[in-house]
Amino acid sequence: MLSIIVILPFISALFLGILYLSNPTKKRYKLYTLIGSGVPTVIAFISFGLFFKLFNGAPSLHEDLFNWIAIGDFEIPVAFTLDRLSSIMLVFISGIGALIHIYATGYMRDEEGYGKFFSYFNFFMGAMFLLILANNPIMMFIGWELVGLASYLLIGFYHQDHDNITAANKAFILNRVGDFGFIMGIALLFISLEGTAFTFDAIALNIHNIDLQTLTWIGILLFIGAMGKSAQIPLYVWLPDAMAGPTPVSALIHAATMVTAGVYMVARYSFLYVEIPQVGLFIAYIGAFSALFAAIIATYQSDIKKILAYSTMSQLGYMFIAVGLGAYSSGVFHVFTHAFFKALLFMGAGAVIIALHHEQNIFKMGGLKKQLPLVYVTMFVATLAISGIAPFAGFFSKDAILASAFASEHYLIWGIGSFTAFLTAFYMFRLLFTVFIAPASSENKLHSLPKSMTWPLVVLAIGSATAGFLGRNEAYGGENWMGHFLALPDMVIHLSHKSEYLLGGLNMLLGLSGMFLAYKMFAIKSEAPQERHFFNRLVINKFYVDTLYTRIFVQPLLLLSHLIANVIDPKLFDGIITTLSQGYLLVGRQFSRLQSGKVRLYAIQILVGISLMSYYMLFKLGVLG
Amino acid sequence: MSTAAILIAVVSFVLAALLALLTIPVLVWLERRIASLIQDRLGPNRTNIFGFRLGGVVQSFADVVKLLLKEEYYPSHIKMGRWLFMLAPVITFSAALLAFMVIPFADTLVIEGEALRLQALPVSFGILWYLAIGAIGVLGVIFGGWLSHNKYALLGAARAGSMVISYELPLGLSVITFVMTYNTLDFNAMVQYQSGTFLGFLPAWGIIVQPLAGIILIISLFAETNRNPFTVAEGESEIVAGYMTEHTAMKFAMYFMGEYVAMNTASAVIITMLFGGYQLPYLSTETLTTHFTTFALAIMIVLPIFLTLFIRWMRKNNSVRKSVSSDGGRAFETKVLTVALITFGLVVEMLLLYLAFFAEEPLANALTIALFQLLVFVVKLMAFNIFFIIIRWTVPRFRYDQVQRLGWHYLLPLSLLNILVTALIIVGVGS
Amino acid sequence: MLELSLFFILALFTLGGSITMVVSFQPLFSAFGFLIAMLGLAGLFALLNNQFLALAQIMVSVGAVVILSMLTIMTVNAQVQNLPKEPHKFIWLILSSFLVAPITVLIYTQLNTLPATLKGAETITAKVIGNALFTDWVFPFEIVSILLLTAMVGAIVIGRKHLLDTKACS
Amino acid sequence: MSAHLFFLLVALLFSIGLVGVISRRNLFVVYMSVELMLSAITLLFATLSQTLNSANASVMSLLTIAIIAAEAALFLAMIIHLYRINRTLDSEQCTSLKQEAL
Repeated sequence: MLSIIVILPFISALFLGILYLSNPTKKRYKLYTLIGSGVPTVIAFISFGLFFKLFNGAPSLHEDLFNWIAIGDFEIPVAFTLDRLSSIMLVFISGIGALIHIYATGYMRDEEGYGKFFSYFNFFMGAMFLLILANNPIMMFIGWELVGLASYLLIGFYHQDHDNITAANKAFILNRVGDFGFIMGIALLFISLEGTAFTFDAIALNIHNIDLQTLTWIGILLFIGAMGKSAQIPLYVWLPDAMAGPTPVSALIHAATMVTAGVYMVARYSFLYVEIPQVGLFIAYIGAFSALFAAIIATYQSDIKKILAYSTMSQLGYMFIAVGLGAYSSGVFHVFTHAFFKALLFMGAGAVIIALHHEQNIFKMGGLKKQLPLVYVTMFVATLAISGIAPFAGFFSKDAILASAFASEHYLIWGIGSFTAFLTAFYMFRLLFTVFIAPASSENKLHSLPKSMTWPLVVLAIGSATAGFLGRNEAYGGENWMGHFLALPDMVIHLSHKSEYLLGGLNMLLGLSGMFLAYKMFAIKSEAPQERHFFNRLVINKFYVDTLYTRIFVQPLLLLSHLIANVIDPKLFDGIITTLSQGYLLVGRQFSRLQSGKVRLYAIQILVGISLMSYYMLFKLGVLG
Repeated sequence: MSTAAILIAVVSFVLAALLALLTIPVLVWLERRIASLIQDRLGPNRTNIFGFRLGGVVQSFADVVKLLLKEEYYPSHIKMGRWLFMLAPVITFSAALLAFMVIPFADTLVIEGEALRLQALPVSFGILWYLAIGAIGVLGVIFGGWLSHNKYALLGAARAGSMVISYELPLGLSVITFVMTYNTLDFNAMVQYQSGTFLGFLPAWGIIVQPLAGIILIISLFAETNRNPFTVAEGESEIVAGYMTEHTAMKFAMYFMGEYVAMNTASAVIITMLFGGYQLPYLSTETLTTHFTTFALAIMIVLPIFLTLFIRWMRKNNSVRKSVSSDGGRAFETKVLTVALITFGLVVEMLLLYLAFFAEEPLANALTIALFQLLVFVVKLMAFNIFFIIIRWTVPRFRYDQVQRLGWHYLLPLSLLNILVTALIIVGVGS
Repeated sequence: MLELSLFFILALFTLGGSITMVVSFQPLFSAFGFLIAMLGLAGLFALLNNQFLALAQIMVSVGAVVILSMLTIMTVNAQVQNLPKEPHKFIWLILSSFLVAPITVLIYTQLNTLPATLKGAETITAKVIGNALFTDWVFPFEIVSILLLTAMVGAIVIGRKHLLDTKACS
Repeated sequence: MSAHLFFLLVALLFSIGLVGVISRRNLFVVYMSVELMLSAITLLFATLSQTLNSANASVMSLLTIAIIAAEAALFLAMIIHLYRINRTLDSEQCTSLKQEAL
């Protein structure tokens, strides 16, 4: 069953790809739709079935296919494991994935390369399933790389535009930086384990054999991989640019699933990070700063998708705060809830974009409340959820994270997190009010939305509203079902219900004040941010990070390459080689006189050798004395 | 080896040599006379020795004497390899002669339990020998033609060589068909096979059992021997005398005789493989041995009739008009021949009478039968030679390219097909 | 004794023919020498009780190879002026003989380690060879047939005139 | 009579062929020398079929003869081709294997 989940999307991707390549211009809308969205839907149902198997008490499911690599004792099996962590991931990825596929059938309907899109999309699904179902780091790494590849292909989907190619390349290259750390971490882990079996279970058993320093390095290196994939400081710059892809791609890959792979990975290695809390703290600080940083930038953005991208980054920061502090199930819970409302936000944004004929600047929108009521309502639900307004999903997960931060007495992190929550509410409502309530800057005739684009919004809106109840604390009348189900090595929180209420109330207050501020500033009349003063300019230009990267990394590298290409290579290396080759040439010319082209002389040359050998052999035989 | 074996070996060798060599003048004479008759003239008939003309055969012996006594002449432009130039005709001639040596002219004699073949070379792979040695003959042609340093000779030799190459293939393939049919490589065994019957009543002659292969074999042998209508190596209208252009006197005679021996050999091979060899149809050696008395009586009846007819024919034709003063000894020749023939007939009659009714001598019977088979063989051989000659003087020559096309485009595929069909039939019947 | 003298006569023919072949200036005389050598070789086969091989040797080496090479000589009309001038032919021959001599000795000494008693019990007729060829040696036989076919096709392709455009030599 | 004489003859024939191949420039002589070398091998096999009293060596001889025939076809076609190009039978004229000077 597990292998079917992994293989089926690949097969359909291959089939769609071949079908598409056989005749790229032909419209096979129904066929592509049937296969492209049917396969994820089927898989979603299978996933639910498997999930309920675990829900009913099965510890985990294994499936061994074959041995991929066997060198001596070293074996890499191709095997899949479905434990509780991965089953949660599987369920929401396949479920939301299926919804987004259905949504994409509407969104992409009129695009060139409809079949190609679904081929890539299904390919991504397969890669993602491989990542989460892998039972060893190597297989996980393969999935990790394949989702990176799918992401690259989908970001550059509109490859006619050069900027999109640049964005795709940027994502790919920055991910390579992270992946380098990741693979180094795996390698170090493998070396340190000294040849014991290399599956997650076995590693978890043998993790105590590794000394602390090595373990620290492994943790840091693996986290570098997570940084790249999950867009944390300093490897985040690709994520806003990745919005160049079609909106369903942003919804699925760059909001709900792939970017959370880093969080999933850290949770997967929780047995490792439990041993090294100082690295966890580092992760948490990185996450906190990423959250704050992205939230600040988001407040001054005007592109609807970029705002959502920065918001994604900010939410990922929350998740890293959680997993860094050891509240793994809180982190995964936030991944879970975030998937719902962020996918919903993106899909809503996509609906708006489609309705406005591919207009992405929020300050050119406005007053869409009347025209797109369903989108408005669903997005409102999602915004409430992300802003942490009870009882929507985001409230519970975010509250759990902030409570953990508070309880672990890292007040700085807690402070940043709370402030970010306020900012989150502010910029999200800024988006919502600007788009839907503020007066329209110009009258547009709206593009009609197909059914397939609207009802997934409703499904997700229900999810956004209710998903939080799965992880309610005792304080809110729940029993933290999610945390118990996941059974990860969480930190233990000692907080009284009173203080939990206090913290929750504070969060609500921050969210509501952000909402109020946004209403004041943007609901009546909205205007695009101007570069008025220093801070303003700094934020609008995203703290000049891109420029900084260009200055620090790109330009010195170019300079160095220039130096090597124009000075060192031709003068030093080529000089030596040219001198040598000239010498060989001179010698070769002399010897080439032997090559007369006359076969008879060659034969004589051979014969002289044979003749001498014959003399020698005759001497050895004793015929000639 | 017993005395009888040595004696038989010597006798067969001498007989074969005589058959091969003595037929040459006869064939030359036959060729000239038949050509003349076809062209409505008489041909050579005047040369005589003491009045004996034998219908003009003596003319051939006179020719031989002339060629032997001619000056040995080399064209002045032939600077090198005169020895090979002279040797070339010898190669052709001896190859043709050697090829004849494996033809059986009577059935195997059994003397004192020892089977003795009446072949000059008593080998059991006669057809292979013929194919192998027959191919050497053309080398003499090529050497002679090349060393003549003459365009005509060169072209003639090249044509002869390519003819042999192209017709060797259908020849070999049809021979393979016969080898498959007869299941032997031995000429003698082939003749044995042909003494049986085919489909119950037909004589199992090769030409009846394998008509297509037989025709291909005959055509290929015509081509191999350079006889009309495949005369491409020489041709008065195109390349003068071909490869023989520069050859004179006995060198020329060697080529000339080689050609006739080759023709003779070809006839011998054809009758041995296709027309029952030394056997008459339905009369195999066993039949003759068991019914020897009947056989002798039949000959005793047929021989006088045949002799009477022949003498009357000879006396009628060998006379001159009364007005001619001198008959040149014709009357004398006729008289002597008549007496000789009658004597011969009487002797034979007496011998047969003795053997048939008074002596109980199986060996003598066998020898008689062998002699009879020899006679049959010679008659068939001459008949086929006459067929060769008639073809030569009645059918026009093919052009060179037509000859090649016939060989490669028609005969080769046909013979291949024939092999296939034969093999299928053999396998089908065998299983 | 008869066999020995026959062997010496045939060996003389063979060696004489091959030396004539190597030494002659004119390819025609070389071909004649080759012919003599091949006939001598056929005789040697017959002496070895190998009648089928003897006849096959005559049929192929003489009947096909020599005639074909003669035809080729006539096709290219290799007159004296077209033949390569070989001023130091005999010096070359003698020098290369010195080169080859040790190889000859080596071959001979090595061949002498093979069984050398001529049993000569069985005359190898066409039937024997045919049986061997179509039972144990069917596969090599088929391979050789394919080789022959390939050679034929190759010869036809090489011999066609349009190949003249591609300069194979200088 | 032993097979040593045959072996000696084989060695001599092979060597004569080898001498012919390397010392003569005439393509025809080279060709016939190669054939002679192959024929020497044929004789060796025929001798072995007697000393070993087996038909298998004879079969090898026969196959070698077939190879001789195949070789003849190709070699002669090549000679004709080379002659058409070069107008000579000199093997020394065929120097296309020589690399042009750099």
